[in-house]
Amino acid sequence: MDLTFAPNEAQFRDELRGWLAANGPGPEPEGEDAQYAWRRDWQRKLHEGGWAGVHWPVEYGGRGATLVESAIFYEELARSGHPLPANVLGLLLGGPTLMVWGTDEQKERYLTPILSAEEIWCQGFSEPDAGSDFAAVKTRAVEQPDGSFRVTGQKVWTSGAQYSKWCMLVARTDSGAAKHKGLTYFLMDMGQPQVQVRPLVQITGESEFNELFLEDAVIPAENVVGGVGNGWKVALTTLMNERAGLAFGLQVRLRVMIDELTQIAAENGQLEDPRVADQLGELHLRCEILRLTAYRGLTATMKYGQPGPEGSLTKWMWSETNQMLTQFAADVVGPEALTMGTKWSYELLRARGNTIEGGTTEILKNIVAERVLGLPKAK
Amino acid sequence: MDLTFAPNEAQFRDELRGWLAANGPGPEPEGEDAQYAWRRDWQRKLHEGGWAGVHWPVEYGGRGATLVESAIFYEELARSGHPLPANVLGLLLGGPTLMVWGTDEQKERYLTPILSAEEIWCQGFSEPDAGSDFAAVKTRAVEQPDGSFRVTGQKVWTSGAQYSKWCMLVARTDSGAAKHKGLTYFLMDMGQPQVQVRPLVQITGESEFNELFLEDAVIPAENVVGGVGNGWKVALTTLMNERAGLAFGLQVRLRVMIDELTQIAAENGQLEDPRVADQLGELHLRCEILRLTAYRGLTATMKYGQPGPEGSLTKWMWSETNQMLTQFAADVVGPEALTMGTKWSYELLRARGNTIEGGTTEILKNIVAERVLGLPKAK
Amino acid sequence: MNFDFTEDQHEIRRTARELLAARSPFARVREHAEAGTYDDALSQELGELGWPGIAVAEEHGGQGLGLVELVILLEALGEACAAVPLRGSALAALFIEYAGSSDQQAQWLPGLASGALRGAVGEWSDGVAPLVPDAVGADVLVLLDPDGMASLVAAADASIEPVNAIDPTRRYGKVVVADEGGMDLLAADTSEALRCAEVAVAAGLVGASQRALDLTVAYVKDRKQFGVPIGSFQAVGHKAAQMLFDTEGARSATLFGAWAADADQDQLPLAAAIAKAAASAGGRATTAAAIQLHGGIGFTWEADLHWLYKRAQLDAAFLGGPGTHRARVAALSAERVAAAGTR
Amino acid sequence: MNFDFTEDQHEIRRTARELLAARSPFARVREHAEAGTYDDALSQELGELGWPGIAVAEEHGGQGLGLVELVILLEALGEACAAVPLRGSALAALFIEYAGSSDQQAQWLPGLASGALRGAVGEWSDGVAPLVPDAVGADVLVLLDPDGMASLVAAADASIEPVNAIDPTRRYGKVVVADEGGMDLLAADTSEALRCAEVAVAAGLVGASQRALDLTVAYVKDRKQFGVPIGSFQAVGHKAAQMLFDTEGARSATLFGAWAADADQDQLPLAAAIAKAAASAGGRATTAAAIQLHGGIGFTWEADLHWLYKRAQLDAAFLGGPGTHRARVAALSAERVAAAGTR
Repeated sequence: MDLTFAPNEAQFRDELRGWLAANGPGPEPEGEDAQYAWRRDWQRKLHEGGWAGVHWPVEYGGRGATLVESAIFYEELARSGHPLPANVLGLLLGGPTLMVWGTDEQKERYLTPILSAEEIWCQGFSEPDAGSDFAAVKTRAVEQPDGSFRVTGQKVWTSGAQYSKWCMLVARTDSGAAKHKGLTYFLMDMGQPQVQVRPLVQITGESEFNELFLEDAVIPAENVVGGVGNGWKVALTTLMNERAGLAFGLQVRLRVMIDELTQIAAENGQLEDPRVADQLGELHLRCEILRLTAYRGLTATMKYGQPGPEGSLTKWMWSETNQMLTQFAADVVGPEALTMGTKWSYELLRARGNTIEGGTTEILKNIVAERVLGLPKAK
Repeated sequence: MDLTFAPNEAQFRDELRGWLAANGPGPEPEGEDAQYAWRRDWQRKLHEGGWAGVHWPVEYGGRGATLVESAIFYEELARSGHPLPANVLGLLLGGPTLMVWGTDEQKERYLTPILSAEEIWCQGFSEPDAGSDFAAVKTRAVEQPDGSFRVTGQKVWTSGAQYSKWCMLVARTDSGAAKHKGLTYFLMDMGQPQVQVRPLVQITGESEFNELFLEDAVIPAENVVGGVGNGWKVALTTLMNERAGLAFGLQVRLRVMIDELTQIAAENGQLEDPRVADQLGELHLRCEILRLTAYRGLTATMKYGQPGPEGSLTKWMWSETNQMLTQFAADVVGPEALTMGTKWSYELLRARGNTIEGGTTEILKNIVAERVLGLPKAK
Repeated sequence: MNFDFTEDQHEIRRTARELLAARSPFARVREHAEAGTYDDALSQELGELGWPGIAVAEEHGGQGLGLVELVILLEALGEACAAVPLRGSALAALFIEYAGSSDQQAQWLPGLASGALRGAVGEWSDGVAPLVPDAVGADVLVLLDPDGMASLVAAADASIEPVNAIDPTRRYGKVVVADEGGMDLLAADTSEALRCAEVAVAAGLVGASQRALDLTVAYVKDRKQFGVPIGSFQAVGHKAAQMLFDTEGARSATLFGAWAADADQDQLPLAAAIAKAAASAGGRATTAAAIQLHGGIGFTWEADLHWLYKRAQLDAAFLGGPGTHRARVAALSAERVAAAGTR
Repeated sequence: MNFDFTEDQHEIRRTARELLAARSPFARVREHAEAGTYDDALSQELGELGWPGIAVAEEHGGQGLGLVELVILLEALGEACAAVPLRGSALAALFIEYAGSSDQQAQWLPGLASGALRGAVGEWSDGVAPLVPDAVGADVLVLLDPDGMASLVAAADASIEPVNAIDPTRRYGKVVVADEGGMDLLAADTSEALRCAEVAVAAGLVGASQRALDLTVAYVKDRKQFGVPIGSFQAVGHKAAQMLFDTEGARSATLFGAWAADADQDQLPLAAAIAKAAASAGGRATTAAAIQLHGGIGFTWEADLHWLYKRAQLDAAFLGGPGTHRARVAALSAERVAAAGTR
């Protein structure tokens, strides 16, 4: 047991910290399109510095970092205040999924442009009537005589769709097969008129997410990943990767905010109020436990292979704590936190999505009950 | 809207308060049997004073009190610190059930001895494998050629069984009929050797409850209540009555304890700690809301007839608040609250049963979701 | 002991809810929230119906009814999330009527009662009231300082700068009074008015909670996942049950507070603190739960739930949040316990 | 960064759990709890295995291992709810080793480490320590006053009156020291020992939580209602998931605290406060939830859950409850934030 960074890890951290201090994306511009371009440039810079695919194997152009180093990467990135790279879904989900399921040709073709942010990736799993329920996916892909597919249907909660070249799409290729069977995982070219993107405005007023409307969208045969009818398994690989890396960044982001709120409370004298201190104490405690539990999960992953369903625990813990923090900030910060355009008001509103996106807390608790505790499937 | 007592209600309260001040059960003896006898004597005294069946119609020997007066009765009884009468199940559940479903002969035979505590009643609904699930009742009653029944099976959570003359028993008379059908409601004589009573010791060390072992227990035909095969409906009447009256007494008991804890905190200086004040504030608030909601429920009952499933809300609120109170008391009172034989340690342990007995909180939430909100039956 | 409304009160409630359902559906609320305007047509209609002055004495041009009636209207307005500045006028009128001089009453009450003038009440310290609901467009402002003193100032004597609060269904303003000579301290004790105002704000929160619950119940009966309505999942049903619990608890407390203001003022201070604490915590919790139970769609601008959530956030903080009022409940209860004597 | 135990630590954990599963099933715990005795045979066996002295330096007759190893044993003992006074001896040894004079160390440590002597640590003020775990039968007592000073007293110089705590699996005592001349103030700073003791107590709570969870998971898989195992109800499954959440969170914090004590003492104060706060709140919550999820049977004396619940209540309060430690977390974090400079 060694709960501090080993020398190589500390060296990695120091090197990265130095690089992040010397390099950054520059000031954030106004407007969503400009912000996206800014994050894309930032990824190019990360890529040039060798920091884009830290957890990718060297053979695929990555840094071959260990899991701990990868965690450190997201921690330090969050601590630096710099944004996530633009192609975060390609880096965290798309690339690793291809590494497991892709053909050599697919790896050759797709991996490098993910790293360089030349081609942005998005994810087309959710549908309006299949929020948490994969088995209910209705989007249909019909095989054509030439082996290509024509896809029709609707997807939702697709972030970055308007900037993406490729969509990781799950569609039904066999409507006769029951439930999870009959699904196939595709890479769909977003640059065709048969794919329409409509932004979904959130309660914050921003649109991080989109709806996709597909009408006879064309996907060539070679863009099937992992074989026709195997989509459920391939998608699971993507989902398993989803929660691992980002957790460390989110936890540091939470830590930064809790520290900031502590400082505000200290400055305005509220820290003297034992009720305020009690709440802050609880937040600090939860955030630290989140960090430790995430690292415990890493150790388990290193020992037993695949990231396990324990990731559900950290996502659940983080989202609940972030909601607690932002609501509490409304009391501590006062009117500013209830005024549009301020950091705290944005966080207060945005936090409501945390317990929904990437698996609702209800679904995560089901997962914990069934897969970690082994209880019978919920009725 | 008149949220204070009307003149007749105030008069009822004052008269009762005067009577309770002048009359009481005397000091509580040691030992469970002696305590039971003491509560039986106390009920006789209440009966002589005309206070035993306050909510019973005058024609059945009651006082014919309104619902509000009946609520006042339980509030004042709790406030006086005097115990509940020994035959509380007969008074609250057995008598009212007979009034709805009993034959004239049954009313004639049973009601008066309930009031006078001459015959104590207990309730035999739950079974080891049918805690919250009536449909799973396994105890079987087999009709004999002479029309009587022989009953075999096991019941559990029967309070006061060792002191009871009659048991309100639900047993299966038709094993062919599905689920709730095929149940019959009986009055079973407890004074036969075919009925064995075994006390169940609770985590407090006391035994309020018992298991009943029935082996060919005899019930004559005239002891069927509401007709053979109609047991589910008759039992529902009993259950609907269960939560109405006692809520007022429980709420006052809670109020007395919160006030006492407030005084302790004031005396030992902890009230100065805003965290302690915050918790006490929450407890006072919940207790007052409980009182108000219970009275709102009474108004609704008076207007719409039957006590409604809103009773589930007050039971849930009370049990949760009582657990919060007793756990908090462990912090405020300190070692005394963790030492056997003290009031606060008893309450701390006993409170754990509150969210289980008389319908677990989980079942109560199901009832609220289904019957109050009209959501589809929980899967 | 009777929690039932009188026939007249039932009628007021029925009429108010029907009117607002017809005149202020979410489409209308959205239109005004997105434009940053009040619904003036609705405001005028409500003024003609006498709503702003329902609790103002008849001698001042009001309807001379009580806080119970005002609470009925404010709950309905909260339920509709209506984009009208009525609450500001009603609250200002409460202060002026309870604590103003007869000159002040004569000057402001008839206009506030008829809807011809508009009022606002705000929390003020060190010369600034940073976030005053209904301030933009108000004619008269009542500013409460942290010590419980209230001052009256005509809008003409103050600077009112619009502020975009996260709640876009009301027009908020930052109020600065450069020359405090233009302010009149309300002479009489304002604590009763403040208690009434707390109950009035609680009523709007109860309305928002109720609407959040109703929308959620309808949605979860309809929405299917895994082949069944999501309302059949215990995780959903129990959360909805908790919403009911929070809504009904706060409603009991608010009705009691309003009744106490009208009929038994000794009970008002504690009742108001309980009402505001319960409705504030309940309003935050129920509107957040509604978003959660709607899943992804609940987090969209399109879904209308956010009007309720955002308004609940502002109303929960206004005139003291849950913590402030729990502390008052504790203090008042401790006084009562001490007065009741030894244990 | 590696959360895994060493092979030796894994071995200690495996052995400890197997031994206790064999020697101290609930039937045995019950026997001693009901008789009001300790399990002397088990105590003796554990002494022979060197458990009480696992963290005591070899020069004092211990095994010279660290707090991590002690925490592994104490978690296992908490899981078994074993009726042995080992924790008292281990805690007393911590104080004497960290802060005692070499005479005190020589006098007490070898005996405590071998199990030949027994110790206890208690909270003391105004001359009385009202509820000291493991006090009955102890040879030496360490008494902590509210200012953080610790004194050592031989049992012979104190009056120890047995107290029936609600936890019958330990023998508690009320300790009064009539002649304070018989007490020796521990000369060195005891804060580190106290922090270690907090982590050690947290470990027992984590063990109790784990056992409560395991019993509950087994029960709800088996117990049927409405024709299906109750574990398939979300209300049950989600509550069990919350138990896991509380147990694992407290375990992460406790392991970190123990590691900090052994390897990075700068991190110990905050880590210990977090561990004790999380394990105390978690221990109360999980053992209560276990009773709830067992339904009626969980509330019976027969069901064994109450041993865990009652012990969790005592351990949660011992050396400061959740609130006390949350306040420390806040204070230490505020210091860290202030030291890190401006935002």
